[in-house]
Amino acid sequence: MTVTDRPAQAPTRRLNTSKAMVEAIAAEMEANPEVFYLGEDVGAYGGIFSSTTGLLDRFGPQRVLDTPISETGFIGLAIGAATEGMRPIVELMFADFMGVCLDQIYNHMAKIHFESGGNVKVPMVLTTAVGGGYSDGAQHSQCLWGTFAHLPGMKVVAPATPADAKGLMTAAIRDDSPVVYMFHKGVMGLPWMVKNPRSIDVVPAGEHVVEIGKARVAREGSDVTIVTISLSVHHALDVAEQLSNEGISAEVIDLRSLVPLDRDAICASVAKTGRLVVVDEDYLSFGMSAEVVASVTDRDPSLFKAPPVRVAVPDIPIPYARPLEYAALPRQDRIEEAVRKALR
Amino acid sequence: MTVTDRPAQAPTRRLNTSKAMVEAIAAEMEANPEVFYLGEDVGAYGGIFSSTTGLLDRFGPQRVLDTPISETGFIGLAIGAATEGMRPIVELMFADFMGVCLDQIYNHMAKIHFESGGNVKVPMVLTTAVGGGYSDGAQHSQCLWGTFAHLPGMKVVAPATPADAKGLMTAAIRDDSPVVYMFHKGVMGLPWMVKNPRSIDVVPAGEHVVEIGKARVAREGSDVTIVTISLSVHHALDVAEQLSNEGISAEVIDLRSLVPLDRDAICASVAKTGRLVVVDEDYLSFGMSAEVVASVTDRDPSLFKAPPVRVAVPDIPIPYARPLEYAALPRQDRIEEAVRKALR
Amino acid sequence: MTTDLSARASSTELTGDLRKALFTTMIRSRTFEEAILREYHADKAPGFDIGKGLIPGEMHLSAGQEPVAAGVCEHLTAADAVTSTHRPHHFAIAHGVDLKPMAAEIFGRVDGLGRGRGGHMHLFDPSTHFSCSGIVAEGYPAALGMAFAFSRRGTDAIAVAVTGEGAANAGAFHESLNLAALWKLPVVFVIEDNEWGISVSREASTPIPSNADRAAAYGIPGTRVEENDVEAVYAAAGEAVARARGGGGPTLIEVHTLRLWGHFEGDAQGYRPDLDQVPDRDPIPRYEATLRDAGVLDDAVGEQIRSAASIEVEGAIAFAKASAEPDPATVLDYVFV
Amino acid sequence: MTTDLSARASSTELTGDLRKALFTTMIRSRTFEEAILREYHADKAPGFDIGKGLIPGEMHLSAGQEPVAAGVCEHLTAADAVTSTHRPHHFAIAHGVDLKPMAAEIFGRVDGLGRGRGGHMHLFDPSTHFSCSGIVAEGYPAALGMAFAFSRRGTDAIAVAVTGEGAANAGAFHESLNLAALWKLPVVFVIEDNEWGISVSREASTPIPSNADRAAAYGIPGTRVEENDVEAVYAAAGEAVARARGGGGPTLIEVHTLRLWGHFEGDAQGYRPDLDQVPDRDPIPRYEATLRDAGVLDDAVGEQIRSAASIEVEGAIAFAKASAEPDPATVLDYVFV
Ligand SMILES: Cc1ncc(C[n+]2csc(CCOP(=O)(O)OP(=O)(O)O)c2C)c(N)n1
Ligand SMILES: Cc1ncc(C[n+]2csc(CCOP(=O)(O)OP(=O)(O)O)c2C)c(N)n1
Ligand SMILES: [Mg+2]
Ligand SMILES: [Mg+2]
Repeated sequence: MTVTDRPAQAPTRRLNTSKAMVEAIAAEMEANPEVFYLGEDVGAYGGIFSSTTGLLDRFGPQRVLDTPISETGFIGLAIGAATEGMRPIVELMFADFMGVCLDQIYNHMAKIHFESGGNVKVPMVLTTAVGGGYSDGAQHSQCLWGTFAHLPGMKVVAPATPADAKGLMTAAIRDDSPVVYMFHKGVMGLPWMVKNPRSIDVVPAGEHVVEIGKARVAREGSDVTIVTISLSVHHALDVAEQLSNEGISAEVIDLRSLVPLDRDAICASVAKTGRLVVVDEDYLSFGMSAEVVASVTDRDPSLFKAPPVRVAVPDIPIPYARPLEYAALPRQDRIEEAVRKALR
Repeated sequence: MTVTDRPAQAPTRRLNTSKAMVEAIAAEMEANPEVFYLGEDVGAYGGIFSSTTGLLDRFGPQRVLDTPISETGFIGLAIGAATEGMRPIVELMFADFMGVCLDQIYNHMAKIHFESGGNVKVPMVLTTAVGGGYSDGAQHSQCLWGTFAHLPGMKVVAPATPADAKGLMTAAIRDDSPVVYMFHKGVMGLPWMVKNPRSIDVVPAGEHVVEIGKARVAREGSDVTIVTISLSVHHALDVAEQLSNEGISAEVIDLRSLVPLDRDAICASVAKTGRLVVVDEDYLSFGMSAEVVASVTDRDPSLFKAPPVRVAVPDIPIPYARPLEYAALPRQDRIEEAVRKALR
Repeated sequence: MTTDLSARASSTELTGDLRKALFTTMIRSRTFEEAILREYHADKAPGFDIGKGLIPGEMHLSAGQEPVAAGVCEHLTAADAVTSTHRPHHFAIAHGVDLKPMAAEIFGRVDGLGRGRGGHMHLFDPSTHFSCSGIVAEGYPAALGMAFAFSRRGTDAIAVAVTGEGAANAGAFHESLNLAALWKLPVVFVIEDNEWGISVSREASTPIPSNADRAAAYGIPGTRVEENDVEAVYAAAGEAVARARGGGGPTLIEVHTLRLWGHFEGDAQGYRPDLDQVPDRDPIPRYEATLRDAGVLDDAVGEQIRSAASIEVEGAIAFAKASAEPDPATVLDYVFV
Repeated sequence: MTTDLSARASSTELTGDLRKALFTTMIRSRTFEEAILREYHADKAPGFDIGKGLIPGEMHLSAGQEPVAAGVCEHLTAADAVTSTHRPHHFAIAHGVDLKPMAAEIFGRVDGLGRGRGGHMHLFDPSTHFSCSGIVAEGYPAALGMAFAFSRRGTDAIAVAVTGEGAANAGAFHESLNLAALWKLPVVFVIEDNEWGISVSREASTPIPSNADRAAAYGIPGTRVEENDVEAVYAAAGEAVARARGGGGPTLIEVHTLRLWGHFEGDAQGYRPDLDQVPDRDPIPRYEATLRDAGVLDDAVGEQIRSAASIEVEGAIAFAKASAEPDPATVLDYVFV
């Protein structure tokens, strides 16, 4: 269900992703007193990556709470509040910090509903910033969605566009299951970071819900399928646009969520093109890229007219120095090379 | 390099896996004063799953240390000691507890060597018990090797047999990189848990090293390849033996390690049989089963004469009640069904 | 609600009814665990196979620690929350969790609290806000959130968070106490010091004699109850609960209690030097003697309490055994709502 | 090695040479950071693009906190270990890390401490046992291991573990102090209380006024140095280092210091109410005045110290800039040994 509702406003209202995300949070907080937001530097600072700008002024410190540096403590607090029927949004500043609180996330947030035989719900959103590309080093540049997606019991979404940032956030807050909402720093449209022009785009005013679990065909094409998510969608579109000049028609699938994974959308596109490139800013092995490939082979490996190509961070920590980081990340150059390889 | 050295002893000396593992640890502690073992209940108790039986008596409390329940603290201690050139073996009682200490494991143990540009080594072993099948519930039954294997910088081994338990442990302790050594409770040969008869087997006396990263053909076959690891190797062999009565020839590949992953061995076998079943006691999605499949498609998807079949824990927490747990785990019934499916 | 709690602080002022109630809770808990013990071991032979029988898996029994649960929970109603540990039965029972679905969960049946998905370390009862976790110390943070929800909604309900003394060395303990103290959340933290974290003694894990001293690190009151005495616990908890309900923020209580049996069933306890003296320290005969001396209990009343407990417990066990095993076809249920 | 430390405990007894050495360390650190500040911002315009320029990425500078590093590290040799944080420069410099490879690492060059792989939050120098981590509080546990190795090998080397006051609310802090106290490891824990954890004030994160009081939770000594004064730090650290070297186990020291600049470069500090008074609290002019009053420093000596620092620092910057960028073809190196 995608309710797109644009009443009075001009249909071309353009926002950056962070504003679109905050708009959804504010609307849900307005509508539902059980929604609150907590995390580090989400109050006066407005979120290090502008995930909460203006919320403190609007909703006050009872509903927008700065926490101590105690991720296990405050994520656990959110879980407990959710089991009592509140609808917390809790921010883990960087996904890279999951290691200090993963037990709360995967052994509690994600399992309580199951362990209780469905008697306890955990309606909460865990927001977290992901991604590299600005030399923040091995502990502040990871995507790690493969890790979250491997562990059952939580939905995992990662918007690429401002409109999806709003629509997926609305859906996440309203979802009765826990949702991990991963926003890439490079799609937020921050003034102080290099950004793809697509990180500022039209965002529906009013209520806007994007169903979690449905991929989006970001660009139609017929020669090759590029399956990806988050910032890499923008990179893939850059490459697709450029290759179209050579008559290569690339279809770009924006997964939007890894859990649920829209395997139908993947297979439908590969059935059409016969060629697959998976672009993943997370680590190569045991992650998203293999799962996308296996989604196809689970049904029919003969859909592949050529070996699928996986473009991801090779299995190394993310290096600091720019030439190394650029070589490690799935940027336009590597995506283009992969598409050409898939077409050989 | 597999040094198999059987001097005086009878070649048929049989040990259970836990004794084989302890034998390797004891020999390395004997040979190298920098090796020590720490963790919860590893002293007088001898390890909840008999991973350290007798070591305290033999080496004393200076080298076999019971710790407080502070996994971040004591795993971090091991890391610091390793950076100073000691060779700690540190036990995380259950892999399920990784969430309270993953930061030390994946952001420190696994990254320091890289971040230091190779100037600092972290020669240590993280041992941990994995696996279900005895109704220990959602927080004490997980394998989680897919999570460890996804995060770069650590080797990940999981022996299936007593001999490999010894040989891989010796190799792990001598490795200058961090190694995660995952022992399945069901392969340890514990007197108080149901066990596959293969968990007691011939173990070479004296020095025995099994190179990390080389898979083992546990059984040769020509119709179908079963790729698996740890306890599931035994289950797969059970099925292969049984199906051989029907004239079905299944090859069983014991990966032994996920990192490094022996992609050559996987591809060689699938090239021969054209049919693949992956058996993984970890969660289905974004894990080992897809990576094994992608190891083949990376080279040539047309090696598959039929869709590969993945047998894993479906994406649910591991249930407590026996009928549910048995339905969730990749036991013989599900493996057999998968082999038949792959052969259709 | 908190008015007469301070008046009860000294055990001599407890009414006979209250003292009987405390004793009854302890007996109900012990009776339940003796029945579980019997059922657990009934069909594991020959040898001991942990995965076999009507109750498989790890089994952590709380016998000896009943005074803590009884003394604390006597101050609570079903509107209050309790988060417990891998060793949860006594707190579940004292807090009023219905024994039937609780037993059914331990047997892994469809009428269990978790429809057989959870097991004995994962008991969730929304009607009494009871929950637990098998990860040491990681049950603490949830109590903060429950307390947060209660206070945001303007109720005077509180949350009690329970762990063992071994858990007090885990990071989650520290983060939880700090955050609860900072936000003055209505939480009572309870540490059951049974001297052991599996085989690791308190001395081998904790460099100070009383975890109550850790309260000062967060600017909250801390008490150690040295005797494994339900009335002393009751008094300390009374103050703490009143403080929490009154908006005074959290309190830390450590009780020196007793693990009467092994860490889990199958634990031979070879590491435990005082093993033969342990039975003598059982708090139940001790309290019974006190109550007899005080004229609160006699043979008839004692027998009445025990047989009522036994009837209730055997009813719960029968209920559990009569409940169906979950259908394997439902294995994928309850992951997402 | 520890003999005359107690004699130095009162600042009036410090020799002029020692006081000059402390001042020199502070100046070297500040000079280095001013140069980094200059280079960092030199090529980020127009606007501010964090990923641009010769030094990209987050930049956490320690200006204002030099007294802590100088006062502590004056007691150390290169055989001792220091583990630091995301804000590591002052401790690296005070502990004797060579500025050239350190600068080269910050510039991401092949002659850097980590051959460009680490960056400014990941400085590893085996020759001085210096390391750091960008994960708050998670640098503490490694110090325990280094201290463990030193004591197992029978040396009297110690480890110093540094964090900010915000980190004292993280689980790793608690686990580390408990384990170090329990095993009496030769560690000195140092908390730099600069009043802020990014935008969250000390009061908004910590319910007690002094983290030194948390030492009691582990049975170890704790001190709070209230002034951001290198000699007071020196005195407190002297005792702690002596205790650690002598087998007396760990100590916790909290120093009330000052974050002179933003949390990281680009931080407008809109949340900071006292922003305009901050420059007046700079510890360097204050200490310089003290030394001038005491006759330890005059224009000439001050100028000499500054110009020596400047020459060293500019040499390091030049070294860094002259070093090659890593070859992308080597991107897969250094994962496994
Ligand atoms: C994080 C974590 N570490 C280790 C364990 C294994 N474990 C289960 S109970 C236990 C001992 C707990 O001791 P204590 O907190 O004193 O509780 P008690 O068992 O004495 O009731 C341990 C180490 C665990 N469940 N979780
Ligand atoms: C586990 C973790 N949580 C959050 C962060 C993000 N972060 C980096 S520095 C910082 C503030 C640290 O405050 P403090 O410990 O006082 O050190 P200071 O920055 O003041 O030197 C935060 C929250 C992190 N790096 N690691
Ligand atoms: Mg205990
Ligand atoms: Mg600070």
